[in-house]
Amino acid sequence: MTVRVQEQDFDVGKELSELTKGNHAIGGLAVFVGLVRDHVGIQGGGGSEISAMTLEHYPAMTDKMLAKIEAEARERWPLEASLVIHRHGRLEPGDRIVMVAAASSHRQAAFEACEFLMDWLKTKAPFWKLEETDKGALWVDARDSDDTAAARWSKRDPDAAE
Amino acid sequence: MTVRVQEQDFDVGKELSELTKGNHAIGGLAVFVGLVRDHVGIQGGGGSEISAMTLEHYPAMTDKMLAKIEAEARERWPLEASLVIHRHGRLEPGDRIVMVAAASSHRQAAFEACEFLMDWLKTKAPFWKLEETDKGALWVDARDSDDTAAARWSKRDPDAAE
Amino acid sequence: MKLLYFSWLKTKTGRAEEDVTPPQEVATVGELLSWLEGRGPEFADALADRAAIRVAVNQTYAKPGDPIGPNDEVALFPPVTGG
Amino acid sequence: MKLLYFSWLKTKTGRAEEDVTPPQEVATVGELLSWLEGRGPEFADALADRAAIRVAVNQTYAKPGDPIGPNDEVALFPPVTGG
Repeated sequence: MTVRVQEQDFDVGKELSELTKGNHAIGGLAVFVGLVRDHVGIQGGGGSEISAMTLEHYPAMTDKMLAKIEAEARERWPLEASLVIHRHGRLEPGDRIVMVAAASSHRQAAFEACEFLMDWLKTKAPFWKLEETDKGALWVDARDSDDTAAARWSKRDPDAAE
Repeated sequence: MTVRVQEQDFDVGKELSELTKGNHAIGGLAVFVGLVRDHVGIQGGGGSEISAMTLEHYPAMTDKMLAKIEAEARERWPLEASLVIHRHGRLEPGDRIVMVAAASSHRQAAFEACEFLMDWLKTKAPFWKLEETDKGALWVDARDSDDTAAARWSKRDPDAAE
Repeated sequence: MKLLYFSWLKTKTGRAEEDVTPPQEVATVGELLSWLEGRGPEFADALADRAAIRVAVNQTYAKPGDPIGPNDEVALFPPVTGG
Repeated sequence: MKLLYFSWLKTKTGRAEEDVTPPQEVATVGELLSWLEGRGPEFADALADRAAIRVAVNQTYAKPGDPIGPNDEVALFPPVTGG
Protein backbone atom coordinates (compact mmCIF):
# COMPACT_ATOMS: atom_id res chain seq x y z
CA MET A 1 0.00 0.00 0.00
CA THR A 2 1.16 3.49 -0.81
CA VAL A 3 0.09 6.21 1.61
CA ARG A 4 0.79 9.91 1.32
CA VAL A 5 -0.30 12.88 3.41
CA GLN A 6 0.54 16.04 1.52
CA GLU A 7 -0.37 19.69 1.05
CA GLN A 8 -0.26 19.73 -2.76
CA ASP A 9 -2.92 18.43 -5.16
CA PHE A 10 -2.64 15.05 -6.91
CA ASP A 11 -3.38 13.81 -10.45
CA VAL A 12 -5.95 10.99 -10.17
CA GLY A 13 -5.31 9.53 -13.65
CA LYS A 14 -1.54 9.51 -13.17
CA GLU A 15 -1.80 7.94 -9.71
CA LEU A 16 -4.05 5.16 -11.02
CA SER A 17 -1.84 4.43 -14.02
CA GLU A 18 1.20 4.10 -11.77
CA LEU A 19 -0.72 1.93 -9.30
CA THR A 20 -1.77 -0.68 -11.86
CA LYS A 21 1.16 -0.45 -14.28
CA GLY A 22 2.57 -3.84 -15.27
CA ASN A 23 0.31 -5.83 -12.92
CA HIS A 24 -1.90 -7.90 -15.22
CA ALA A 25 -3.51 -9.80 -12.37
CA ILE A 26 -5.64 -6.70 -11.68
CA GLY A 27 -9.17 -7.01 -13.06
CA GLY A 28 -10.87 -4.24 -11.09
CA LEU A 29 -9.87 -0.94 -9.59
CA ALA A 30 -12.25 0.85 -7.20
CA VAL A 31 -11.52 4.49 -6.48
CA PHE A 32 -12.97 7.20 -4.29
CA VAL A 33 -12.17 10.89 -4.60
CA GLY A 34 -13.42 13.32 -1.95
CA LEU A 35 -13.98 16.96 -2.93
CA VAL A 36 -14.64 20.17 -0.96
CA ARG A 37 -18.30 21.17 -1.24
CA ASP A 38 -19.45 24.79 -1.21
CA HIS A 39 -22.40 24.06 1.07
CA VAL A 40 -22.81 22.00 4.21
CA GLY A 41 -26.08 20.51 5.43
CA ILE A 42 -26.97 20.47 9.10
CA GLN A 43 -28.92 17.65 10.72
CA GLY A 44 -32.54 18.76 10.94
CA GLY A 45 -32.35 21.20 8.01
CA GLY A 46 -30.61 24.46 7.23
CA GLY A 47 -26.95 24.79 6.31
CA SER A 48 -24.15 27.17 5.47
CA GLU A 49 -22.12 28.32 2.49
CA ILE A 50 -18.47 27.29 2.66
CA SER A 51 -15.81 29.52 1.15
CA ALA A 52 -12.84 27.35 2.19
CA MET A 53 -11.69 24.76 4.70
CA THR A 54 -8.46 24.02 6.52
CA LEU A 55 -7.46 20.46 7.32
CA GLU A 56 -5.42 19.99 10.48
CA HIS A 57 -3.79 16.63 11.19
CA TYR A 58 -1.55 14.67 13.57
CA PRO A 59 1.17 13.27 11.32
CA ALA A 60 2.90 10.87 13.72
CA MET A 61 -0.39 9.15 14.57
CA THR A 62 -1.47 8.91 10.93
CA ASP A 63 1.78 7.19 10.03
CA LYS A 64 1.46 4.73 12.88
CA MET A 65 -2.20 3.89 12.13
CA LEU A 66 -1.70 3.38 8.41
CA ALA A 67 0.53 0.38 9.01
CA LYS A 68 -2.29 -1.28 10.98
CA ILE A 69 -5.04 -0.51 8.51
CA GLU A 70 -2.92 -1.75 5.63
CA ALA A 71 -2.38 -5.08 7.36
CA GLU A 72 -6.09 -5.35 8.11
CA ALA A 73 -7.23 -4.56 4.56
CA ARG A 74 -4.78 -7.06 3.10
CA GLU A 75 -5.88 -9.72 5.55
CA ARG A 76 -9.55 -9.24 4.59
CA TRP A 77 -9.26 -8.93 0.80
CA PRO A 78 -6.88 -10.28 -1.85
CA LEU A 79 -5.56 -6.89 -2.93
CA GLU A 80 -3.04 -6.45 -5.72
CA ALA A 81 -2.42 -2.77 -4.94
CA SER A 82 -3.84 0.07 -2.88
CA LEU A 83 -3.32 3.76 -2.43
CA VAL A 84 -4.38 6.45 0.04
CA ILE A 85 -3.62 10.14 -0.47
CA HIS A 86 -4.95 12.70 2.02
CA ARG A 87 -4.30 16.41 1.77
CA HIS A 88 -3.90 18.90 4.61
CA GLY A 89 -3.84 22.70 4.72
CA ARG A 90 -6.27 25.17 3.16
CA LEU A 91 -8.63 23.98 0.40
CA GLU A 92 -11.41 25.64 -1.59
CA PRO A 93 -14.71 24.28 -2.99
CA GLY A 94 -14.08 21.84 -5.82
CA ASP A 95 -10.58 20.98 -4.55
CA ARG A 96 -9.65 17.33 -4.05
CA ILE A 97 -9.25 16.34 -0.36
CA VAL A 98 -8.64 12.62 -0.46
CA MET A 99 -8.19 9.72 -2.84
CA VAL A 100 -8.44 6.02 -2.04
CA ALA A 101 -7.89 3.22 -4.57
CA ALA A 102 -7.96 -0.57 -4.21
CA ALA A 103 -7.11 -3.04 -6.96
CA SER A 104 -7.93 -6.74 -7.02
CA SER A 105 -8.55 -9.50 -9.51
CA HIS A 106 -12.31 -9.12 -9.00
CA ARG A 107 -14.45 -6.05 -8.53
CA GLN A 108 -16.20 -6.96 -5.28
CA ALA A 109 -12.96 -7.13 -3.30
CA ALA A 110 -11.85 -3.84 -4.83
CA PHE A 111 -15.12 -2.07 -3.95
CA GLU A 112 -15.23 -3.43 -0.41
CA ALA A 113 -11.61 -2.60 0.36
CA CYS A 114 -12.07 0.93 -1.02
CA GLU A 115 -15.15 1.53 1.14
CA PHE A 116 -13.40 0.02 4.17
CA LEU A 117 -10.42 2.36 3.76
CA MET A 118 -12.71 5.38 3.35
CA ASP A 119 -14.77 4.45 6.41
CA TRP A 120 -11.58 4.09 8.37
CA LEU A 121 -10.26 7.47 7.20
CA LYS A 122 -13.56 9.12 8.16
CA THR A 123 -13.76 7.68 11.67
CA LYS A 124 -10.21 6.95 12.84
CA ALA A 125 -7.58 8.88 10.91
CA PRO A 126 -6.52 12.00 12.88
CA PHE A 127 -7.71 14.82 10.59
CA TRP A 128 -9.98 17.73 11.53
CA LYS A 129 -11.80 20.14 9.21
CA LEU A 130 -12.21 23.83 10.00
CA GLU A 131 -14.77 25.33 7.62
CA GLU A 132 -14.88 29.03 6.73
CA THR A 133 -18.63 29.62 6.44
CA ASP A 134 -20.93 32.63 6.16
CA LYS A 135 -21.45 32.15 9.92
CA GLY A 136 -17.71 32.24 10.71
CA ALA A 137 -15.00 29.58 11.02
CA LEU A 138 -16.43 26.36 12.47
CA TRP A 139 -14.86 23.03 13.37
CA VAL A 140 -16.85 20.30 11.62
CA ASP A 141 -18.75 17.90 13.88
CA ALA A 142 -18.26 14.16 13.38
CA ARG A 143 -21.22 12.48 11.70
CA ASP A 144 -22.98 9.55 13.38
CA SER A 145 -23.52 8.01 9.94
CA ASP A 146 -19.75 7.68 9.54
CA ASP A 147 -19.50 5.66 12.75
CA THR A 148 -22.38 3.49 11.57
CA ALA A 149 -20.65 2.93 8.24
CA ALA A 150 -17.38 2.00 9.95
CA ALA A 151 -19.10 -0.31 12.46
CA ARG A 152 -20.33 -2.66 9.72
CA TRP A 153 -16.78 -3.94 9.14
CA SER A 154 -16.25 -5.45 12.56
CA LYS A 155 -17.40 -5.90 16.12
CA ARG A 156 -13.88 -6.30 17.39
CA ASP A 157 -12.07 -3.13 16.38
CA PRO A 158 -8.46 -2.65 17.49
CA ASP A 159 -8.66 1.13 16.98
CA ALA A 160 -12.01 1.82 18.64
CA ALA A 161 -11.89 5.08 20.59
CA GLU A 162 -14.00 3.80 23.48
CA MET B 1 -25.41 10.79 -17.35
CA THR B 2 -22.79 10.52 -20.05
CA VAL B 3 -22.48 7.15 -21.75
CA ARG B 4 -20.00 6.18 -24.42
CA VAL B 5 -19.27 2.88 -26.17
CA GLN B 6 -16.04 3.22 -28.08
CA GLU B 7 -13.07 1.33 -29.50
CA GLN B 8 -10.37 3.75 -28.35
CA ASP B 9 -8.90 4.04 -24.85
CA PHE B 10 -9.93 6.75 -22.39
CA ASP B 11 -8.05 8.97 -19.92
CA VAL B 12 -9.49 8.34 -16.44
CA GLY B 13 -8.14 11.52 -14.86
CA LYS B 14 -9.36 13.73 -17.70
CA GLU B 15 -12.82 12.13 -17.69
CA LEU B 16 -13.18 12.65 -13.94
CA SER B 17 -12.03 16.27 -14.09
CA GLU B 18 -14.57 17.03 -16.81
CA LEU B 19 -17.31 15.18 -14.93
CA THR B 20 -16.96 17.20 -11.72
CA LYS B 21 -15.76 20.53 -13.13
CA GLY B 22 -17.64 23.53 -11.76
CA ASN B 23 -20.08 21.45 -9.67
CA HIS B 24 -19.28 22.31 -6.06
CA ALA B 25 -22.20 20.32 -4.70
CA ILE B 26 -20.15 17.15 -5.29
CA GLY B 27 -18.56 15.80 -2.11
CA GLY B 28 -17.74 12.28 -3.26
CA LEU B 29 -16.86 10.57 -6.50
CA ALA B 30 -16.84 6.76 -6.69
CA VAL B 31 -15.13 5.22 -9.68
CA PHE B 32 -14.56 1.73 -11.03
CA VAL B 33 -12.10 0.85 -13.77
CA GLY B 34 -12.11 -2.66 -15.26
CA LEU B 35 -8.87 -4.00 -16.78
CA VAL B 36 -8.02 -7.03 -18.92
CA ARG B 37 -6.33 -9.72 -16.83
CA ASP B 38 -3.69 -12.06 -18.24
CA HIS B 39 -5.10 -15.08 -16.43
CA VAL B 40 -8.61 -16.37 -15.91
CA GLY B 41 -9.66 -18.60 -13.02
CA ILE B 42 -12.07 -21.47 -13.53
CA GLN B 43 -14.61 -22.47 -10.89
CA GLY B 44 -13.15 -25.43 -9.02
CA GLY B 45 -9.52 -24.55 -9.76
CA GLY B 46 -7.24 -24.37 -12.77
CA GLY B 47 -7.28 -21.60 -15.33
CA SER B 48 -5.78 -20.28 -18.55
CA GLU B 49 -3.38 -17.64 -19.72
CA ILE B 50 -5.03 -14.89 -21.77
CA SER B 51 -3.10 -13.19 -24.55
CA ALA B 52 -5.94 -10.92 -25.67
CA MET B 53 -9.72 -10.58 -25.73
CA THR B 54 -12.25 -9.25 -28.19
CA LEU B 55 -15.41 -7.54 -26.99
CA GLU B 56 -18.43 -7.93 -29.23
CA HIS B 57 -21.52 -5.83 -28.57
CA TYR B 58 -25.04 -4.95 -29.76
CA PRO B 59 -24.99 -1.16 -30.09
CA ALA B 60 -28.70 -0.45 -30.67
CA MET B 61 -29.67 -2.39 -27.54
CA THR B 62 -26.97 -0.77 -25.40
CA ASP B 63 -28.21 2.69 -26.38
CA LYS B 64 -31.80 1.79 -25.57
CA MET B 65 -31.00 0.20 -22.21
CA LEU B 66 -28.79 3.01 -21.00
CA ALA B 67 -31.71 5.44 -20.95
CA LYS B 68 -33.56 3.09 -18.57
CA ILE B 69 -30.66 2.46 -16.26
CA GLU B 70 -29.91 6.16 -16.05
CA ALA B 71 -33.46 6.90 -14.95
CA GLU B 72 -33.33 4.11 -12.38
CA ALA B 73 -29.99 5.20 -10.88
CA ARG B 74 -31.18 8.81 -10.62
CA GLU B 75 -34.42 7.73 -8.99
CA ARG B 76 -32.56 5.68 -6.36
CA TRP B 77 -29.72 8.06 -5.50
CA PRO B 78 -29.25 11.86 -5.46
CA LEU B 79 -26.55 11.91 -8.13
CA GLU B 80 -24.84 15.10 -9.28
CA ALA B 81 -23.13 13.42 -12.25
CA SER B 82 -22.40 9.99 -13.66
CA LEU B 83 -20.40 8.45 -16.46
CA VAL B 84 -20.16 5.07 -18.18
CA ILE B 85 -17.53 4.28 -20.81
CA HIS B 86 -17.31 0.76 -22.26
CA ARG B 87 -14.83 -0.28 -24.92
CA HIS B 88 -15.35 -2.84 -27.68
CA GLY B 89 -12.93 -4.52 -30.09
CA ARG B 90 -9.62 -6.23 -29.35
CA LEU B 91 -7.88 -5.57 -26.02
CA GLU B 92 -4.71 -6.90 -24.40
CA PRO B 93 -3.85 -7.62 -20.74
CA GLY B 94 -3.57 -4.40 -18.74
CA ASP B 95 -5.86 -2.50 -21.15
CA ARG B 96 -8.83 -0.61 -19.73
CA ILE B 97 -12.22 -2.19 -20.63
CA VAL B 98 -14.74 -0.12 -18.75
CA MET B 99 -15.05 2.90 -16.50
CA VAL B 100 -18.01 3.86 -14.32
CA ALA B 101 -18.18 6.98 -12.15
CA ALA B 102 -20.91 8.36 -9.88
CA ALA B 103 -20.78 11.69 -8.06
CA SER B 104 -22.98 12.78 -5.18
CA SER B 105 -22.89 15.12 -2.22
CA HIS B 106 -22.13 12.15 0.08
CA ARG B 107 -19.95 9.13 -0.42
CA GLN B 108 -22.44 6.36 0.31
CA ALA B 109 -24.73 7.36 -2.58
CA ALA B 110 -21.72 7.60 -4.89
CA PHE B 111 -20.42 4.14 -3.92
CA GLU B 112 -23.84 2.48 -4.20
CA ALA B 113 -24.67 4.04 -7.57
CA CYS B 114 -21.26 3.06 -8.93
CA GLU B 115 -21.70 -0.57 -7.81
CA PHE B 116 -25.26 -0.62 -9.16
CA LEU B 117 -24.12 0.59 -12.59
CA MET B 118 -21.29 -2.00 -12.66
CA ASP B 119 -23.62 -4.84 -11.63
CA TRP B 120 -26.01 -3.77 -14.36
CA LEU B 121 -23.23 -3.65 -16.98
CA LYS B 122 -22.06 -7.13 -15.94
CA THR B 123 -25.48 -8.80 -16.09
CA LYS B 124 -27.62 -6.85 -18.58
CA ALA B 125 -25.57 -4.78 -21.01
CA PRO B 126 -25.15 -6.65 -24.34
CA PHE B 127 -21.39 -7.26 -24.45
CA TRP B 128 -19.61 -10.60 -24.91
CA LYS B 129 -15.96 -11.42 -24.33
CA LEU B 130 -14.00 -13.78 -26.56
CA GLU B 131 -10.71 -14.66 -24.86
CA GLU B 132 -7.61 -15.78 -26.74
CA THR B 133 -6.13 -18.33 -24.33
CA ASP B 134 -3.43 -20.98 -24.45
CA LYS B 135 -6.30 -23.43 -25.01
CA GLY B 136 -7.67 -21.49 -28.02
CA ALA B 137 -10.28 -18.74 -28.43
CA LEU B 138 -13.09 -19.18 -25.90
CA TRP B 139 -16.29 -17.24 -25.28
CA VAL B 140 -16.39 -16.29 -21.61
CA ASP B 141 -19.16 -17.89 -19.54
CA ALA B 142 -21.38 -15.65 -17.44
CA ARG B 143 -20.61 -15.83 -13.71
CA ASP B 144 -23.32 -16.75 -11.22
CA SER B 145 -21.76 -14.33 -8.74
CA ASP B 146 -22.56 -11.44 -11.11
CA ASP B 147 -26.24 -12.36 -11.11
CA THR B 148 -26.16 -12.61 -7.33
CA ALA B 149 -24.56 -9.18 -7.11
CA ALA B 150 -27.15 -7.66 -9.45
CA ALA B 151 -30.07 -9.33 -7.65
CA ARG B 152 -29.38 -7.44 -4.40
CA TRP B 153 -30.66 -4.20 -5.95
CA SER B 154 -34.21 -5.32 -6.57
CA LYS B 155 -36.75 -8.09 -6.58
CA ARG B 156 -38.76 -6.48 -9.34
CA ASP B 157 -36.38 -6.02 -12.24
CA PRO B 158 -37.69 -4.53 -15.49
CA ASP B 159 -34.79 -5.98 -17.51
CA ALA B 160 -34.70 -9.49 -16.08
CA ALA B 161 -34.02 -11.98 -18.84
CA GLU B 162 -36.41 -14.61 -17.47
CA MET C 1 -38.45 -10.16 -39.36
CA LYS C 2 -34.80 -9.35 -38.75
CA LEU C 3 -32.73 -11.81 -36.70
CA LEU C 4 -29.40 -10.99 -35.05
CA TYR C 5 -26.98 -13.53 -33.56
CA PHE C 6 -24.19 -12.74 -31.10
CA SER C 7 -21.25 -14.52 -29.43
CA TRP C 8 -21.30 -18.32 -29.86
CA LEU C 9 -24.80 -18.21 -31.35
CA LYS C 10 -23.22 -16.38 -34.28
CA THR C 11 -20.39 -18.93 -34.47
CA LYS C 12 -22.65 -21.97 -34.23
CA THR C 13 -25.32 -20.76 -36.68
CA GLY C 14 -22.70 -19.34 -39.02
CA ARG C 15 -24.45 -16.01 -39.42
CA ALA C 16 -24.54 -12.55 -37.76
CA GLU C 17 -27.93 -11.49 -39.14
CA GLU C 18 -30.62 -12.50 -41.59
CA ASP C 19 -34.18 -11.66 -42.65
CA VAL C 20 -36.67 -14.47 -42.09
CA THR C 21 -40.41 -14.95 -42.69
CA PRO C 22 -41.66 -17.58 -40.23
CA PRO C 23 -45.15 -19.07 -40.80
CA GLN C 24 -48.05 -17.11 -39.31
CA GLU C 25 -48.55 -19.50 -36.36
CA VAL C 26 -45.12 -18.49 -35.01
CA ALA C 27 -46.39 -15.70 -32.76
CA THR C 28 -44.15 -15.75 -29.66
CA VAL C 29 -40.46 -15.78 -28.78
CA GLY C 30 -40.71 -19.43 -27.67
CA GLU C 31 -42.41 -20.47 -30.91
CA LEU C 32 -39.76 -18.65 -32.92
CA LEU C 33 -36.98 -20.58 -31.15
CA SER C 34 -38.76 -23.89 -31.83
CA TRP C 35 -39.23 -22.99 -35.49
CA LEU C 36 -35.56 -21.98 -35.81
CA GLU C 37 -34.44 -25.31 -34.28
CA GLY C 38 -36.12 -27.12 -37.17
CA ARG C 39 -34.17 -25.21 -39.83
CA GLY C 40 -31.12 -27.49 -39.69
CA PRO C 41 -28.58 -29.22 -37.45
CA GLU C 42 -26.55 -26.06 -36.82
CA PHE C 43 -29.67 -24.38 -35.38
CA ALA C 44 -30.68 -27.48 -33.41
CA ASP C 45 -27.19 -27.51 -31.88
CA ALA C 46 -27.06 -23.76 -31.17
CA LEU C 47 -30.50 -23.69 -29.54
CA ALA C 48 -30.37 -27.04 -27.70
CA ASP C 49 -29.79 -25.49 -24.26
CA ARG C 50 -32.66 -23.03 -23.93
CA ALA C 51 -31.50 -21.91 -20.47
CA ALA C 52 -28.35 -20.55 -22.13
CA ILE C 53 -30.25 -18.40 -24.67
CA ARG C 54 -31.31 -14.80 -24.11
CA VAL C 55 -33.67 -13.06 -26.53
CA ALA C 56 -34.25 -9.35 -27.10
CA VAL C 57 -37.18 -8.07 -29.17
CA ASN C 58 -36.59 -4.57 -30.48
CA GLN C 59 -33.58 -4.19 -28.16
CA THR C 60 -35.52 -5.13 -25.02
CA TYR C 61 -35.14 -8.43 -23.09
CA ALA C 62 -38.10 -10.73 -23.87
CA LYS C 63 -39.63 -13.83 -22.27
CA PRO C 64 -40.69 -17.02 -24.15
CA GLY C 65 -44.35 -15.96 -24.10
CA ASP C 66 -43.77 -12.45 -25.47
CA PRO C 67 -45.31 -11.72 -28.90
CA ILE C 68 -43.28 -11.16 -32.07
CA GLY C 69 -44.28 -9.65 -35.43
CA PRO C 70 -42.91 -9.33 -38.97
CA ASN C 71 -41.38 -5.89 -38.39
CA ASP C 72 -39.52 -6.82 -35.20
CA GLU C 73 -35.76 -7.01 -34.70
CA VAL C 74 -35.11 -10.19 -32.70
CA ALA C 75 -31.64 -10.81 -31.22
CA LEU C 76 -30.41 -14.17 -29.87
CA PHE C 77 -27.40 -14.34 -27.58
CA PRO C 78 -25.94 -16.09 -24.51
CA PRO C 79 -25.84 -14.41 -21.08
CA VAL C 80 -23.80 -11.24 -21.34
CA THR C 81 -20.19 -11.01 -20.11
CA GLY C 82 -19.19 -7.36 -20.43
CA GLY C 83 -18.06 -4.88 -17.79
CA MET D 1 4.98 13.98 29.57
CA LYS D 2 4.26 15.65 26.24
CA LEU D 3 0.69 16.84 25.62
CA LEU D 4 -0.73 17.67 22.17
CA TYR D 5 -4.03 19.45 21.50
CA PHE D 6 -5.91 19.43 18.19
CA SER D 7 -8.97 21.13 16.62
CA TRP D 8 -11.15 23.01 19.13
CA LEU D 9 -9.18 21.56 22.05
CA LYS D 10 -6.27 23.61 20.78
CA THR D 11 -8.46 26.70 20.39
CA LYS D 12 -10.10 26.37 23.80
CA THR D 13 -6.94 25.60 25.79
CA GLY D 14 -4.94 28.14 23.82
CA ARG D 15 -2.04 25.78 23.17
CA ALA D 16 -0.93 23.21 20.57
CA GLU D 17 1.55 21.35 22.79
CA GLU D 18 3.26 21.53 26.16
CA ASP D 19 5.38 19.47 28.54
CA VAL D 20 3.71 18.71 31.87
CA THR D 21 4.68 16.82 35.03
CA PRO D 22 1.50 15.63 36.75
CA PRO D 23 1.75 14.33 40.33
CA GLN D 24 2.65 10.66 40.71
CA GLU D 25 -0.91 9.55 41.57
CA VAL D 26 -2.03 10.54 38.03
CA ALA D 27 -1.49 7.10 36.48
CA THR D 28 -4.28 6.70 33.87
CA VAL D 29 -5.78 8.62 30.96
CA GLY D 30 -8.94 9.38 33.00
CA GLU D 31 -6.90 10.66 35.92
CA LEU D 32 -4.87 12.86 33.58
CA LEU D 33 -8.05 14.47 32.19
CA SER D 34 -9.33 15.16 35.72
CA TRP D 35 -6.01 16.69 36.73
CA LEU D 36 -5.98 18.87 33.58
CA GLU D 37 -9.51 20.12 34.33
CA GLY D 38 -8.25 21.54 37.62
CA ARG D 39 -5.55 23.64 35.93
CA GLY D 40 -7.87 26.54 35.09
CA PRO D 41 -11.19 27.62 33.61
CA GLU D 42 -10.04 27.18 29.98
CA PHE D 43 -9.24 23.51 30.71
CA ALA D 44 -12.46 22.98 32.67
CA ASP D 45 -14.37 24.36 29.68
CA ALA D 46 -12.44 22.38 27.05
CA LEU D 47 -12.76 19.09 28.92
CA ALA D 48 -16.32 19.50 30.26
CA ASP D 49 -17.89 17.11 27.76
CA ARG D 50 -15.84 13.95 28.18
CA ALA D 51 -17.85 12.09 25.52
CA ALA D 52 -16.50 14.58 22.97
CA ILE D 53 -12.83 13.96 23.86
CA ARG D 54 -10.61 11.35 22.24
CA VAL D 55 -7.20 10.52 23.66
CA ALA D 56 -4.21 8.88 21.99
CA VAL D 57 -1.22 7.65 23.98
CA ASN D 58 1.90 7.32 21.86
CA GLN D 59 -0.22 7.72 18.70
CA THR D 60 -2.66 4.93 19.61
CA TYR D 61 -6.28 5.44 20.73
CA ALA D 62 -6.55 4.95 24.48
CA LYS D 63 -9.36 4.32 26.99
CA PRO D 64 -9.85 6.16 30.32
CA GLY D 65 -8.36 3.24 32.26
CA ASP D 66 -5.20 2.94 30.16
CA PRO D 67 -1.90 3.72 31.96
CA ILE D 68 0.27 6.75 31.21
CA GLY D 69 3.87 7.50 32.13
CA PRO D 70 6.32 10.42 32.13
CA ASN D 71 7.79 9.58 28.71
CA ASP D 72 4.48 9.27 26.88
CA GLU D 73 3.12 11.53 24.14
CA VAL D 74 -0.55 12.10 24.99
CA ALA D 75 -2.84 13.75 22.38
CA LEU D 76 -6.29 15.21 23.12
CA PHE D 77 -8.73 15.86 20.28
CA PRO D 78 -12.43 15.69 19.30
CA PRO D 79 -13.80 12.91 17.05
CA VAL D 80 -12.00 13.04 13.71
CA THR D 81 -13.56 14.59 10.57
CA GLY D 82 -11.17 13.86 7.73
CA GLY D 83 -11.72 11.93 4.52
